Amino acid sequence: MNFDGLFSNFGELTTTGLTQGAIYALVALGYTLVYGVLRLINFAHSEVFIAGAFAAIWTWNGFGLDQNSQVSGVGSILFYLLVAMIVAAIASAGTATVIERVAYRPLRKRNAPPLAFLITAIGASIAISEAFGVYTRRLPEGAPILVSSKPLFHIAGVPIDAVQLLTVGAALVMMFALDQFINRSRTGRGIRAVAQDANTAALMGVNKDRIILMVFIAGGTMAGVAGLLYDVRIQTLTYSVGFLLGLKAFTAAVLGGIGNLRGALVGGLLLGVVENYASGLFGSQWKDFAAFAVLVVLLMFRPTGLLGESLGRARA
Amino acid sequence: MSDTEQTPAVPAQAPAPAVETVDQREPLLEVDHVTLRFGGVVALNDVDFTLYKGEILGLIGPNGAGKTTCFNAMTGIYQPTEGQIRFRGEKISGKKRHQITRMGMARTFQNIRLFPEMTALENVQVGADAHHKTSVISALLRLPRHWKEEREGREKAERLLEFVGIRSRMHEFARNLSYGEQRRLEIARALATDPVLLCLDEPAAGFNPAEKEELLQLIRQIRDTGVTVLLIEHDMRLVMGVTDRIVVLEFGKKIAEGLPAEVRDNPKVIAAYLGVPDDAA
Amino acid sequence: MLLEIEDVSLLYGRIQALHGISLTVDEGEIVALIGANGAGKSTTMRAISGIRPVASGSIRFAGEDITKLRADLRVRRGLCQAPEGRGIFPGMTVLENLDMGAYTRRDKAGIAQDLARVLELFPRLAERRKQPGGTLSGGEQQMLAVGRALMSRPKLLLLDEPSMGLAPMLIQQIFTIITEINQQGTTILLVEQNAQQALARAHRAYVLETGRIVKSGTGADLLHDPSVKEAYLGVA
Amino acid sequence: MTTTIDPPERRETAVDKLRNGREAISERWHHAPRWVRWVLLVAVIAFFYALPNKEFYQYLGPIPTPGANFTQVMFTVSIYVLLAVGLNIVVGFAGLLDLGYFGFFAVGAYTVAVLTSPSSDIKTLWPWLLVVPIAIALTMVSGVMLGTPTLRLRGDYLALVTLGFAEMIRIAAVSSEFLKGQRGFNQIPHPPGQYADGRPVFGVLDARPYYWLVLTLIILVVIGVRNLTHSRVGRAWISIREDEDAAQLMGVPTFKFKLWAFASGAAIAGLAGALFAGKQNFVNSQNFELLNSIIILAAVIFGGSGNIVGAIVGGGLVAYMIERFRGIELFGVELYEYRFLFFGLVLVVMMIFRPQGLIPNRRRAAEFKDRRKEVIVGE
Amino acid sequence: MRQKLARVIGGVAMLALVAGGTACSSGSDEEASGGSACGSKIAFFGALTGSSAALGINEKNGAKLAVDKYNKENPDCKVELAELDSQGSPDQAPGLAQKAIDDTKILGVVGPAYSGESEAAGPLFNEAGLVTITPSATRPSLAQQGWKTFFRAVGNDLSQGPAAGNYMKNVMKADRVYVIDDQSAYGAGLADEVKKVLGPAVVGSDKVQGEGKQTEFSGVVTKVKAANVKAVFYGGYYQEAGLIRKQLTAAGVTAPLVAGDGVNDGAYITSAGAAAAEGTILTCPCQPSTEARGSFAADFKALNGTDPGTYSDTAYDAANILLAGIKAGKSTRADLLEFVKGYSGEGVAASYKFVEGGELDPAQVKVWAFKVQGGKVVPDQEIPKS
Repeated sequence: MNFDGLFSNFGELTTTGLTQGAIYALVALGYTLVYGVLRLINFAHSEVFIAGAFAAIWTWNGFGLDQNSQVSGVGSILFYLLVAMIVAAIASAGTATVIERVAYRPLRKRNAPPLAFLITAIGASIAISEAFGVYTRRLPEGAPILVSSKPLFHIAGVPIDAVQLLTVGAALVMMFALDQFINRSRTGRGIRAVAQDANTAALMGVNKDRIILMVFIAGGTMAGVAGLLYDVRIQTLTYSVGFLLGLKAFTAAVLGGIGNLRGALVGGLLLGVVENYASGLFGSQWKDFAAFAVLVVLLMFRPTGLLGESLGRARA
Repeated sequence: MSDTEQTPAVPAQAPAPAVETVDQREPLLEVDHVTLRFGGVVALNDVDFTLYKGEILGLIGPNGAGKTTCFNAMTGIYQPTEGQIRFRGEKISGKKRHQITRMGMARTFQNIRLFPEMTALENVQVGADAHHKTSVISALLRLPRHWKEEREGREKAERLLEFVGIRSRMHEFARNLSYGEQRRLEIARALATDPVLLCLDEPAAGFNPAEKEELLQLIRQIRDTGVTVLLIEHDMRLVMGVTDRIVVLEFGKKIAEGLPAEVRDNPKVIAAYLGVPDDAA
Repeated sequence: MLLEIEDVSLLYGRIQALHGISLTVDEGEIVALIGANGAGKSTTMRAISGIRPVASGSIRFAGEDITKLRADLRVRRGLCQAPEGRGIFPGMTVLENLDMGAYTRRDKAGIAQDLARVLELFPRLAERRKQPGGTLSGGEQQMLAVGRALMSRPKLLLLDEPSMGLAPMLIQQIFTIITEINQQGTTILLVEQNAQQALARAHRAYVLETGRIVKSGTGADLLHDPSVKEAYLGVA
Repeated sequence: MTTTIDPPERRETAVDKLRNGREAISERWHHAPRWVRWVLLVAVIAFFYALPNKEFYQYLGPIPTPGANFTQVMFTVSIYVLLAVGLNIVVGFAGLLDLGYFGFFAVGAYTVAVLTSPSSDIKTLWPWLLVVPIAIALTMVSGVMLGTPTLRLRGDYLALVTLGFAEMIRIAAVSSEFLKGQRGFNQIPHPPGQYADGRPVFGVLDARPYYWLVLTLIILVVIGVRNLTHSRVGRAWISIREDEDAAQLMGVPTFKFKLWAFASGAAIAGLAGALFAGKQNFVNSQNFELLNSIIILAAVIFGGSGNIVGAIVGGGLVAYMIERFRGIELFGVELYEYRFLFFGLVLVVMMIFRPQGLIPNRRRAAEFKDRRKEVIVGE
Repeated sequence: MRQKLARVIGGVAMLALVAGGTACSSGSDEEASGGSACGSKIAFFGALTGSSAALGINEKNGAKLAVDKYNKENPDCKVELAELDSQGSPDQAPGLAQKAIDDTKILGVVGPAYSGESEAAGPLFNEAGLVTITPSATRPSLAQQGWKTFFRAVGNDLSQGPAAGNYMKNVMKADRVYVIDDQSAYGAGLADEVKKVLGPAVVGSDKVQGEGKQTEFSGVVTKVKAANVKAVFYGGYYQEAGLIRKQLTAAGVTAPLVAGDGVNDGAYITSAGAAAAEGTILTCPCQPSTEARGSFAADFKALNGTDPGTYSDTAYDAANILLAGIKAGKSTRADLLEFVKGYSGEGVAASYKFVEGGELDPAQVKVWAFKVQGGKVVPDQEIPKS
């Protein structure tokens, strides 16, 4: 235990935690949405995230940018970010769609038991992750440094940089957009209806298959943006990082109350902060241990999470 | 759950003279002013009655009246918000379900809940195992106790399957049995736990008149073996035909209690069941 | 003939719940389906609305064979069910629930008109329009379920036990509204346990027993049929 | 859009034929006279005892693995089979989804390592045989310790907690000083025994004695598991899997039996871990990747969960196929690199077309068939 | 499926695989004339796939170059290189070791590449009397297990760690150092030695997860940044080192990274980015490219299409030692073992002579510091022993 390590870096640990947590939260949304509607832990969602993250890097590569490139000018930075974000969101949503079409829908058509869904999800996750691994020869791919992480200003002595602002800001904007979509749009209402009572929703004329597809697309889009933010922040990507990040994002979803959109945000930020504190307190090698300990303790004592379960039950 | 907010107050007491006579008998299950709330909804409202040893008690009421809720409270699945339920003089709440079963209470389910991928025989054996003591060690090493209990359980299971009339189907998987056979199997499985009190939750649902008649006989036979029976049922013919006493629930409240004939003529019960005709409103 | 069901059988696992049910509903009618618990009333409804597959037989609606049509597409063709146990979306407000009823519709003006009509029919719902459905009382939920079904402007409205768990006063009210809806031009197929009320209101009725139709006739006939009374009260 | 239930049924006619064929074989097996079954069983067991001998397997055509020593591979395969048999108790019989099963294997192996290796901090240097029961007991205890708080959870949540625990064990193994992380423990003693000429039976070079030892233990464990499943205990497990509430109300102390399932499964994994450590001579944190847990679970389901033979076949086949890919080249691509890609795809395809596994429990097969019939119209 | 697949049993060479990705074929099966050692094989043992493969591929290519050269010089007495892909995992190692032992044509092994797999495979090689020369397993204890067949073509962690420490202390004059390791046998071993040398100058230390398991080092970066150090030491391999360097730079930490030979690879600069990697100090118990290295780098590139990486040279040397024995007519494992034991000669990376336990003669171990400059690793200076 190293209390000094925790307290002397408390501010920095908090801000890094929040930044990391914002990415967890975005990925957590995908878990939460799918779970809310299908009562299924979409294990393959981590690979949806990875697809977006690779898509963003490859987009930049397409523009001739590699890990050694320096980009200047706010305009071109924004351009590269925006294009990569769109590509990443499309790639992730596309991957999610494929997973739902190829892996899950046939199971639903066969009325398969929940165990089959879980195994399929694991299988899909391994297959996609390995496909990226083989394609990238299991080597890391570097992203250009688009956003500087030099401190912009200080809050109470804690430096805040543009990457942190971008990550947290983008995550909040995406969450707000999703929240509006779920609570205001007709499709969003359909999603909530299916989540609350699929049979009755069908009796109202809601096409469940279409709603499920929309859920995967919405979750995928969020994961794609998360992938882009991950690239901007970490600047390197390996095919295998999805698994752990996905597991933590799921933990975040459970922490906030799975099925609960705002819970995902709270859970993500909280988990990011907690694991950073743990790495300050016990050493970085125990960071993941802390995250899993949170998952285990939480599931044992409060499986409904902090904000309670279910999509829409508590007004999303 | 039932709607109580706008229910006109119905007096809960419906004293029947017969109650005086059975009062002499030994109480087996006492539902003592039980109230049960889920969130804001009051599912049971001060329900109070007693089940005596050796009788067949019918618990009836229209759909949504709280019968199954009451039943679940009596079998220890729900904890009452107020009041308590005593079985053989002991408070039920706080006991584990398998302990309650070992105390001598067994039940069947409204929507049949067998172990579909076990044979009929195995299903009944699970019930018989409630009083067995074979541990993992003795099963692993096939110690004498394993053989003894296995033989005993199997004999008991076959006897009970014979009793409910489906012995010839004992090697079938439960899921392959017909609806009627599944109902019977459930009863056999419950009886295998050596109950003092057998709770039947709508055992006649989905039966045709002939099957109902057979069920009625079966229930009587069970009572004749000394088992007390609590019967939740919709089919009035069956209830009237087999029960010694009836408790009627509506909106989570007891609206009547007494002998079948009395209950049948109770205008409140008729209203609850057939609905009030237009002109009466 | 608006709805025509011919020889429909339905399985739950290996258990046969319906044994060749045949019934018809004409335009403008109220048809009641009565029977004891487990007789197959709600199962019949599920087969009609499409949330359970039928094993054999056919269902025709407005001249079209809909036996294998998906549930939500049946709604689009004008067949709407207020499900048993009300099926209120607990996390949605009363208004959102009502909006869900109009999910398949795009005519904003028509929806607004129907909303006004429903709120007029059920003034309680108007009072509680912003309240989440889960917090309503049983009677209010029942009204909401019926109102929501009306929002789809159905040709045929399927009502599954609208009186379940309601106090007599409310039962009265619900049935009055049902009659009213029917008089405004909606055909209704009604599953009820409250035989007295259902038979009094229905033009025609069917009696179900163990997955078979054992009796049919006009509501008035059945209302005075002693065997029906016996089935319910055990009165000889 | 108006899809119906017909097309999938039509599509499956070919599959159906195959399935019928297999069912016919299984029918024939179940109706064969007792002695025929015994003879066949003995023949199969004899085959597997003979398998690691080069004099025998060199005639088996494509079966021996080209990329690694076949006997060594067979040892690995046998360890996976043992693990699959153990996990089958937990997942197949009691219906508890355990994604961290390999963690128990790690506990078993580490117990042996810590108590026997000279590089361990406590320097007990006990002989292998003495430590095996300790390893099994400790693994059981760890199973109970993990089970007690978590077995209240059901389904997916239990899967995640167990996964989390396994990952915590791994991180602890990597990061704690006591467990030596990647440096590991070396010079773990082998099982005892000497030939007449003084050579140890369980030497370094010849993996056959280890394989035979594991094979013998598998047979014993299978007999034990069979005894359990044909008893009050097994009935309790299956009833919990089928309907936990009903089981409770029928007087089954569900928690106790779930704990027993967890503990028995863990004990078998602990035994496997102890055997592995004794053979391998060296244990470090690299031996316990999370993927292994997933592979074992997939193997059990692949083979047919709830069926001992299915679990054996699943565990054996999965471990074998992964090794079989080694050294095979197709269109200039080393297939070994793609083995997990294929593995993932096989899982997906399998769950769609044969969710009950290769050799399903007869009961399970019926369930899946029934479920398919209940597909909702048009969905 | 089985019949149609081109089966590559360990003995068939697959030289073309890496070069062009085409099918295996170019191995010649013709029985060479001449000495009885002709037509025999040496094996390479290490990770060729999986997350730790890059190092193994470097080494395999080095060994391949040696065999290639040998076969060109001795066209009538060829030697084959067998490849054994362990993925760096100890539980695969015994099966592969036995595979090598079973193949009686294999007279010697270059490898195993990592310390963990060496632990698991060592006893088998020892029992079988098959000589192994590892180009990269630097864990000290490997030499202390009494294996007769173990030889190490590099200095162990005990030689490199103190050197790195001394460099920081004496050359960089770093009075505040942060030490990170990846908890691997190699990385933690180095870090421990560095800590011993630097003593109180180490103001903080942290551990991360290696083998590609961790890519997000914000926790460490935060601590390093707060510690305000003059140098950061990393014990581990290039993959994590690149990420850590990149994230340190991004966070504004300018203190140079010092790391061992596990990071001395072109892939480090790729993953960190040239700008961030600039100024990194890499130690290596090897000499810089002098005349002695001759055309090694050029030949390597010509054969494999890539620049030599970490340990490509030591693997090349290790293979050459075995090949020298074969050339000298040592046609049995026992003979070759004896030959290696008594070997003394020059390689491209160092001079070789083995002492007790198979360690490289400490007198031969020279530790050099290299520096990343302009996107390339250039020699800086030899680090004096203590």
